[in-house]
Amino acid sequence: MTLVRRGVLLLALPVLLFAAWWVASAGSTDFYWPSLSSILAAFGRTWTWDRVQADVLPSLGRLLAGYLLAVVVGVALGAVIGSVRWVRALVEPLLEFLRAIPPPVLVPIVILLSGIGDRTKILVIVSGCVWPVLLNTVEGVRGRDEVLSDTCRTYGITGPLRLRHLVLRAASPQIVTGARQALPIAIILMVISEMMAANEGLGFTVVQFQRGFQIPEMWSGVLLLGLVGILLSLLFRAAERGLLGWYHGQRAGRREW
Amino acid sequence: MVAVAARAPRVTGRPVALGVLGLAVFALALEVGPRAGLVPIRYAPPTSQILVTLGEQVGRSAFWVALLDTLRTWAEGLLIAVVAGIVVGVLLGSVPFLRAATATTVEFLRPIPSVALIPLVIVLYGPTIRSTLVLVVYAAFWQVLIQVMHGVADVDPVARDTARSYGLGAWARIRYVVWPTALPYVVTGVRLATSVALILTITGQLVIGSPGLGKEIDNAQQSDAVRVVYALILVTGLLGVLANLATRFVERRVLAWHPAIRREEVTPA
Amino acid sequence: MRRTFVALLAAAAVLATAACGDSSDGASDPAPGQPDKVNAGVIAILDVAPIYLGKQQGFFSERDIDLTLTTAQGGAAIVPAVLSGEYQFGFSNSISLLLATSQNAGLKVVCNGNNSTGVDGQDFAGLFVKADSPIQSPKDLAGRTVAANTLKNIVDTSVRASVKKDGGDPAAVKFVELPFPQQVAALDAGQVDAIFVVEPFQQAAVDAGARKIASSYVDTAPDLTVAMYFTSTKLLGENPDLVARFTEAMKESLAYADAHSDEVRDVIGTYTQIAPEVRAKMTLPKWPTEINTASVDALAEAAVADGLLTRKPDVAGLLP
Amino acid sequence: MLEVGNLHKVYDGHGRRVTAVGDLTFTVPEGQFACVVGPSGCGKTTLLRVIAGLLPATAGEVRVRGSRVTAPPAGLAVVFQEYGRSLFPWLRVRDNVELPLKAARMPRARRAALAAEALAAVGLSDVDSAYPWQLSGGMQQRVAIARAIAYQPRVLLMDEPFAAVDAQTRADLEDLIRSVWERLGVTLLFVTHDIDEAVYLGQRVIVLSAAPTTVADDLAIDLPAARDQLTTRADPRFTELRGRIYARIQKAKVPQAEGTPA
Repeated sequence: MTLVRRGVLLLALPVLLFAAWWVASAGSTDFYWPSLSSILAAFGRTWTWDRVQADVLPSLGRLLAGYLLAVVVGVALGAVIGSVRWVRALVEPLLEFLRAIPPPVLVPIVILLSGIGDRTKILVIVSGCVWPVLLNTVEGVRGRDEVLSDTCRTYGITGPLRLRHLVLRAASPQIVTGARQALPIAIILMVISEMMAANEGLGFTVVQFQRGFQIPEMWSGVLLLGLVGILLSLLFRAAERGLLGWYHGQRAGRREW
Repeated sequence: MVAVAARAPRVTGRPVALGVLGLAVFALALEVGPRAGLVPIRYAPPTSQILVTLGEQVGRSAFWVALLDTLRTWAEGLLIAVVAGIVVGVLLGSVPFLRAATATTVEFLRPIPSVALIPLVIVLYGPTIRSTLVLVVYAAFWQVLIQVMHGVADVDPVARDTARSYGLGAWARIRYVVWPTALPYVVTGVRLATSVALILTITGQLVIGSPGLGKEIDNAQQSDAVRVVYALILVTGLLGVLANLATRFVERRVLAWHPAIRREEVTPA
Repeated sequence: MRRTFVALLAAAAVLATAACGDSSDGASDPAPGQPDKVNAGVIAILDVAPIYLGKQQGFFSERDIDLTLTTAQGGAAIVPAVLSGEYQFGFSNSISLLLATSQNAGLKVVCNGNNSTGVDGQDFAGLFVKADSPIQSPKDLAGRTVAANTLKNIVDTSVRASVKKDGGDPAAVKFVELPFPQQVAALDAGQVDAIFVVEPFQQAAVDAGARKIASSYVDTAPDLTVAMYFTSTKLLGENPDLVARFTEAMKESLAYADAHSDEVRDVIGTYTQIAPEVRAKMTLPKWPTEINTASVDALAEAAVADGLLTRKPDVAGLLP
Repeated sequence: MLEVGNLHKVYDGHGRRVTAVGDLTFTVPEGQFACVVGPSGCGKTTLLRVIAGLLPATAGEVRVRGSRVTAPPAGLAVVFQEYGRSLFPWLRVRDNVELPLKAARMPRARRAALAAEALAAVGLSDVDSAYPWQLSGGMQQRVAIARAIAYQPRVLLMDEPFAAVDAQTRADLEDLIRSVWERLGVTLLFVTHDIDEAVYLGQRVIVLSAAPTTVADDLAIDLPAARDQLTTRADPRFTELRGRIYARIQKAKVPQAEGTPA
């Protein structure tokens, strides 16, 4: 496929959609459906650099802290639960129950336990993101290759070396799947944790615009939220390519034979 | 990423007892914690009080109406998401041109958090079931679509060529080659979609106010009825567990022939 | 036309979802002789007891109005629903309505909602601090944090009024947003220095031993109109008769509620989960039939002074 | 040296009791190249896994260099049939070979030397920085063999190592393992289903019966020590030995009157 054709294919539909939205909302007088042009104008006006510093960066900081903490906790617990059979039997039903509780419902409880500062918002993010990572790690650790674990036993590979190479690296494709599933949840919880107990943040600002009936600004916030989501998923894809280079190579390799 | 059907735990005597023990210890901790003053009892009622309140709630007709609204929103949203996800997934997955043309759009819309849709749905449908339905469908749809596209992409070229060489038409190829290969992915997609759908259902009701358990929880919060809040949270948790058991049951039934499940039975203890 | 325009946009924005576009169940034009099907958006708090009582007493059905009451999250969900025609009437606090008018959202108040009791220390809402807190009166709040259920809204405006009235510097008070249900616990745990709660949370604060240092609604303006019922200018233009009938029924409900506080306490039990013993002890707001225009004006000025609004909105245009 | 005494192994999974090994007794003296061959499904792999300490015996015992085997013994290496799955896909070839030495806390310089020497021995010096999945099946098995060599075992177990490679690669690997055995002087137990391979490689061939497995035959291979694919396989003695083992296995395949189903 020539470069031009691929370029057209990649951009055609998004541009088309954007244009459709622009035309459809051009002359809109509806209070809650401002024209796309006024939204974009509001975007420039609202998201100045100092507002980004005041609201967007703290939100992203909390998002990152919560997300990374959730991954670390999820992998650590997952490795233990996946390796020790009776531990898995003991905690699995409990985990299924805790996983099923929608995180937004937990926000008041987390506020009760840890106050109203950033720590609470980070804990809310962790409370939602830890599950996909944990459960996928358990699956990854449980599903490791028999022959590889026999090899380790035969060659006396135990302890930290075994943990790193057999337990974690073997499970890494599954762990990454869990981490990818956790990303959108982190964004959602970032916003929801700011809807309930905050005085700054991206989610908080969007809600404030909505309550203050500043509709174009509100839509610009929603647009920014979407862009943040896209940016984070691109960053994740890059990190994944680095982390799982070997895995993609292996799968592609196997396909050619 | 091959998300092959998760291995369903084999339920034999001992692990079940351990599992129940795990839950019992957790319940006991929630009973002792507040009474011992670790947490202010006024805002974190012990398990016994929660269960008593749950008993009262079950007596209220409004509870059952809310439960039915929740189940209906959840089931309806899940059904639309699964059907749409499979149809669009197979379509985009098998036609290379379509897949390439829509790749960026899928990547553009997918990461947009469904929460960003809340202002949109409120304007469109207000605090009605349909608002939360849109949220649920939006979030659950991507889970199914991505898995189905993975599944269709995972079709072994050798199998596809064999089918073509035996003159199987497009529809027959989908029926006998694409579908069986994609099935484990579809099932994984449905399993993921089920849990996401429940979470978005309750969240939508909580934040927008569409009728259902989520709204009952918010209503209880606004009425400072702390025990009712915890009782209803317990119900949402139980709903999640039941949903998970149901999807695992369906998974074992539908994928009985699949190696991941089959290998599960053959390997000696 | 607008309906199809909105549905088209939804389809574009929500590309992959099958947004079922069958016509929404707004108020269809009633066949002659049939009562008007009316949907009103309210919040499940005690302020709206009169409309529930009015429906119970049949004040609306007498006037050919088949009223359905739907509870929503807050003003943020009700206003758009009224503007889009999903609801015909809504309930919202005065500041939100002033904010909406300043953005010319096309809203029109139809009648009064509820007022403060006007009696200092005996209002249905109050500013509380911990029993052993050094803060004795509102002016001591300078440099302290106060919890408000929504920022840049009626609560922080009223608390600033209390601080000003007590000779303190309102700008020095720091507000943090915290929903009512979490405020008493946050005060107990010392995460905030003061909280402003309405019933039934005022009872929770009293039970927790908190000390009331001001009734900010009373300080803001005498007999302050805290909230009002409203409709969209569109509906008012298309069906003034329906609006008039609704207003009459609403006024009758307000008068009835003001006179029958026991029935009010019972009806509150039907649409909230507030425990009976709490309902019995709660201080009820006042439900005068006429809007206290002076108080709404005072609120508008306070909102401009506190920076919620750049310039004073057309209060007369908003009120009936 | 390797002693197997009255080894008995039964699998009972899901209410089905399968007797994988009936009653096996044999000894492999120090430095001997012993092959084990038998009908498919006669528990060859189970035998090897029990000797390697990966699987507990139901009855009887295994002794490696005098000490009883309850867990994978030191100084014993195994080369598995599924070479692709026994290598770490996220480690380069060099690191795969070095990992067991790292686990034995060997200093870095010594590890590197041993790994380089082992890779040279199997002719893979130039691909040491590649990933296993970038190599062909034969080359991957060479990496597994190199890993075993670098480990400097006293006993080497090989479980049908060349079953999954094409015929030409198999011939090269057979000659490679012969030369490695001669150089290391290691005691080697080579399990295979290919009778020709057993006779070509081994100093001795142990023939197993169908399940429940017992030793059906145990014969010495008196072919000349220097073996090569052409002359050795053309030697009439080779064909005679091969014919005898083949007949013995056909007879063993017929289930005895009262035997449990295979």
